[in-house]
Amino acid sequence: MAHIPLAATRSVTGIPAGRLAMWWVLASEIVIFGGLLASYVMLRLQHPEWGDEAAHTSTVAGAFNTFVLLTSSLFAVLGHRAAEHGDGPRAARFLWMTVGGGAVFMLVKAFEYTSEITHGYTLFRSVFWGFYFTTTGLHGLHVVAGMVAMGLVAVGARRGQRLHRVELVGIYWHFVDVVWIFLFPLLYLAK
Amino acid sequence: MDAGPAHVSGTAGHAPAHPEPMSFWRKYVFSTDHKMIGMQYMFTGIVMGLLGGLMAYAFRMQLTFPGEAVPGVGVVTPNLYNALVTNHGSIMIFWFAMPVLIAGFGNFLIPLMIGCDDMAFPRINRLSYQIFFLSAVVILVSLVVPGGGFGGAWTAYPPLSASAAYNHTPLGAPLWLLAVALEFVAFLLGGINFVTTVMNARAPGMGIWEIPIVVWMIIVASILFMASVGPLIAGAVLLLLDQVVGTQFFDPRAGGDPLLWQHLFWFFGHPEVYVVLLPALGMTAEVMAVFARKKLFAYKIILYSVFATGVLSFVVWAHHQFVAGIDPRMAHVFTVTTLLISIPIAEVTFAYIATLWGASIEFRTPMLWALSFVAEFMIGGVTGIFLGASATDIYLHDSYFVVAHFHYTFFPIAVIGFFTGFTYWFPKMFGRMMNETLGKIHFWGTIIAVNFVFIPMFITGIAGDHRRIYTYQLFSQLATDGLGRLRLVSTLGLIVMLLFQLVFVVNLIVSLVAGRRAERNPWRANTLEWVAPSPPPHGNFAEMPTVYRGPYEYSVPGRREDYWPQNVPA
Amino acid sequence: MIAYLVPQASSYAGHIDWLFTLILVTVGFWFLLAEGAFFWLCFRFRRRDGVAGQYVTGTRKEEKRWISWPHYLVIACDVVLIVATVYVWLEVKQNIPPADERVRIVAQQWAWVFVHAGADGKLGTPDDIVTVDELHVQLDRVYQFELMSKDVLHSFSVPVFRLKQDAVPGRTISGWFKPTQRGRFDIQCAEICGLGHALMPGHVVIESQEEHQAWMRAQRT
Amino acid sequence: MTDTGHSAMAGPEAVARPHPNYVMVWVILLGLLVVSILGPMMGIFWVTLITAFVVAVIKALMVAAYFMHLNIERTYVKYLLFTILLLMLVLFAGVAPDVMKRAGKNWEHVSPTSGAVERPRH
Repeated sequence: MAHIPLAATRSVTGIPAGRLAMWWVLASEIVIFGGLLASYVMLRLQHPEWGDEAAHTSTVAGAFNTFVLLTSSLFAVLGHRAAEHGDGPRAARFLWMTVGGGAVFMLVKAFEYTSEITHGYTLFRSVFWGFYFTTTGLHGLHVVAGMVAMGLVAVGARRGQRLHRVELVGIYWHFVDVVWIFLFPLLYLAK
Repeated sequence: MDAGPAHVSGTAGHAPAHPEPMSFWRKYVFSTDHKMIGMQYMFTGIVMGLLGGLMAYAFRMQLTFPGEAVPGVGVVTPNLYNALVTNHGSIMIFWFAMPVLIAGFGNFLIPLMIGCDDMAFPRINRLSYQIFFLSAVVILVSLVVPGGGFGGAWTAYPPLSASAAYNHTPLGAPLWLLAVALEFVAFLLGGINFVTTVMNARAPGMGIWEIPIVVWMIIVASILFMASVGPLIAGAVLLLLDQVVGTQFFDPRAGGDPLLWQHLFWFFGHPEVYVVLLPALGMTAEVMAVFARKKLFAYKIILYSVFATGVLSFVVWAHHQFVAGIDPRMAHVFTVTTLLISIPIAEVTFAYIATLWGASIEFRTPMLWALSFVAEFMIGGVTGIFLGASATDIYLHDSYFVVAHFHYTFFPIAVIGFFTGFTYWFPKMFGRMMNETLGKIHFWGTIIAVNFVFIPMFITGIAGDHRRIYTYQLFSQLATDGLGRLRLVSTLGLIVMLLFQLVFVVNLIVSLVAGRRAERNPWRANTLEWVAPSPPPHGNFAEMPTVYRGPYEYSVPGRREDYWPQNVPA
Repeated sequence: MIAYLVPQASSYAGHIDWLFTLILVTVGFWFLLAEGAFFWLCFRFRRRDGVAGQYVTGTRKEEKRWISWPHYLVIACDVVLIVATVYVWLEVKQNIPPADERVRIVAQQWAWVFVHAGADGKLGTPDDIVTVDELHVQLDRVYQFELMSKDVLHSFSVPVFRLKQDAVPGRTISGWFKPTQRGRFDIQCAEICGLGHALMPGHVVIESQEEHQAWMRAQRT
Repeated sequence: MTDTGHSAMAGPEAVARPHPNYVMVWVILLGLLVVSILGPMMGIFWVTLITAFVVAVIKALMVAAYFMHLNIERTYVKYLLFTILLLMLVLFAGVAPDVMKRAGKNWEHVSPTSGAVERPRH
């Protein structure tokens, strides 16, 4: 396996390299989602009539998904606590539960998409739906990426390896959660 | 990868750190070593840069001799002309300036200069290069697909860029955008790596004011890049969907907004100028201090000015859009911020000039390049004021004045900056010295020729030549003999300049094969990379250095030597 | 300064040229000063045997003066330039004077369509005169234009007027000009608009009152 | 971040940080979620705005503080993220005058159906 460069072990800032890098990843993610959401908000304010389009999003599904993501975030942070106490298998269990939460989220999203598309609310119907599918789609990609990363970390954590990664993947997952916390009112609640 | 803890590898002298043989692929292609990745970036960038230069040759010839077959290229049609102009710009910025200055020198220098063995995340570093390489392949493919390369300018303003019905490049446009997006991802990964490494992995004793200025500037540039590129990545996703799937984010007929893209683009596009400027500025400072045998004048003022420039660079972007249909009242805001940004940049320039006071300047090739950077960049800097002032920009916008202005910034940045760094660190990279005579011939040829390329453009621009127009034959006021002669001077200057690059290629090959062996510290410099052997082995240092002082302690009174390396205890 | 190369044919052309000259003088001063100091220092402090470099940190107050004084001077210059710029911009782009005449300019790939208001001075009436690639205006009248685009971005650029304005599809952008010199001058598209970007030259024909009336009569028949 | 391979690198302050009661945080978040759903149902603009968006900000801050542990992270990470958010505000402020409205100083939107654009006469 890879050797560890000295560079990765130094910690002049007091924050380990992995976590420091994760914060920078989030900083660059914030501007990506920030730019996208700022664009959406401006165009939404330019087009009050989009409220009629937004009326066709399913608040119930959105609310349920918010609940699912919040709960999965709880599992992620409990996994982090377990990892900090050195309990790899327990951390792995929590991580798998988080992955399960992500899977439920994506499943609900899939049903939503199907229902919307069959009712004619496709990407092309209006710019609102364009933004709806683009933002939730980009967010969904992040969820899937987080699930994959979490699964990989969980496999290692079960054997007690690289437990510090549990926290990193958790931070990422919470960020994905936070993005959804803003997407939910922007797309589902504002009608 | 390589087994064994890296930080104990390497012995004194030139013995390679890893006696076990590495396969060619492991060593040169799939390496995780920061130096090799830096070289990969740099040489990919050089190849792309030469390609970009040849593109300039093709479209300048068309402009000077409209409709006639260009030797070696053939007839340049409007379609091809637009594609060449667009891709010349894109390639020179995204595939030459950025990979060479930030990724190339950044990768090579950062671990060496902060006294470390590698980047914090070597495999992410390798992934970054691989994505970058993929992006370079995609941009080249986009030039030869049916329909031709994308021709909507590097700014890719929709609706022209959003629909094949308008731009007639159904494959070229999405591939171009995809290549740009991939390139951004590569540099995001690289930037995160750089910043984390410098924040966390500095040698013991290296506080933030002992960091060499080039490292500082690469870090500030990386942060600027990371903080500004996000909206454009989001915009690129939207535009790609517009192009490929048929959404209408930027289509005004369906409620989209073309101006939104311009804002997203320039919110990144302007900081991007500083992203490539800062590394070049940093390398110039390093070289000037060494060959002037002087401490850098007011190191902290330079840094504070650079921070101020970085912050201000986020609030000036709409000066590219003064006549684009933005609210005229906003133009005042952006005029003020734009002219304000001249203050910190002027301060940096003053500090560089002041560094020469009381110096003992040795005019070696790297120093000539560094000095020419300052001299040429000033032209680009002062002409920017004309464009930052909204009212004069009404007239000069999208004219050749703009072209001349930003080439007087980008040429010093990308080309002069590259040669400054390359000739200076060549001994460290390859363990051999470059040929001084060939280097000076190359320098003078390039520098004299480049002024012949761009000074006439200021005049043709003021006379009304607009950009991206493949022939002026239809414009009675522009199809005059006088302007034609000025365009001819530009084109001849370009050809001469390109020919002089052959001298560089010859010098590169000759020096690589038969150059004089370089000792560890041929320039008697202070920074840590000169403590490592030339070229540094995997793991860089036989013994990890500790830092005792700042990087610019030259000609310190009372010392026998006129330099005082950072790692030598008092 | 610009007038040596391009004639001034609008009321505000002179003001833009004046601002250009002002900036040229200001930055020219700095440019010559900086380059002069730079080359002199390069020559004066070239390497000579037995002369070592001096140890100057640039941190003492009397040394920092070399940066701080020019720094304040730069700020002063900036303030002057900003004030002058704001003044000219207000006139050219922001405040549109009461219009004598109206004209609608529609850009498309790759032609200019000009809708002259005709005798009644109103757009959208039957006496509108529509021309392609040729704009006819009368001397010393304030024209207010409405600029639109049918497809992609274009830019309405009349060098002799010192006027440039992008045409954005989906928007009507207003502006003004007042021609001050008779003649026939180029209109260019200044925003890349596809294959025919170089192939959409327009002309502005600036006529005296009699000539303009005659042209309008000729159009009506 | 797959390259940092071992836990020995974790800084001195990584061991045994105090953990808040995560379940409690989660319950509060769910309570806020209910508020954010019920609020907009009243159909009053200001109530919608506050319950949907202000509550979203509170929820995000809670997740960031307690789940991402920003409350005990080094201060400059907070500053970093805050600066980045501020930058998005700058973007919004600079773009909004042109994109958020349908008309502004010297420009207005043309409705695509208004027929304002005329065919050229050739």
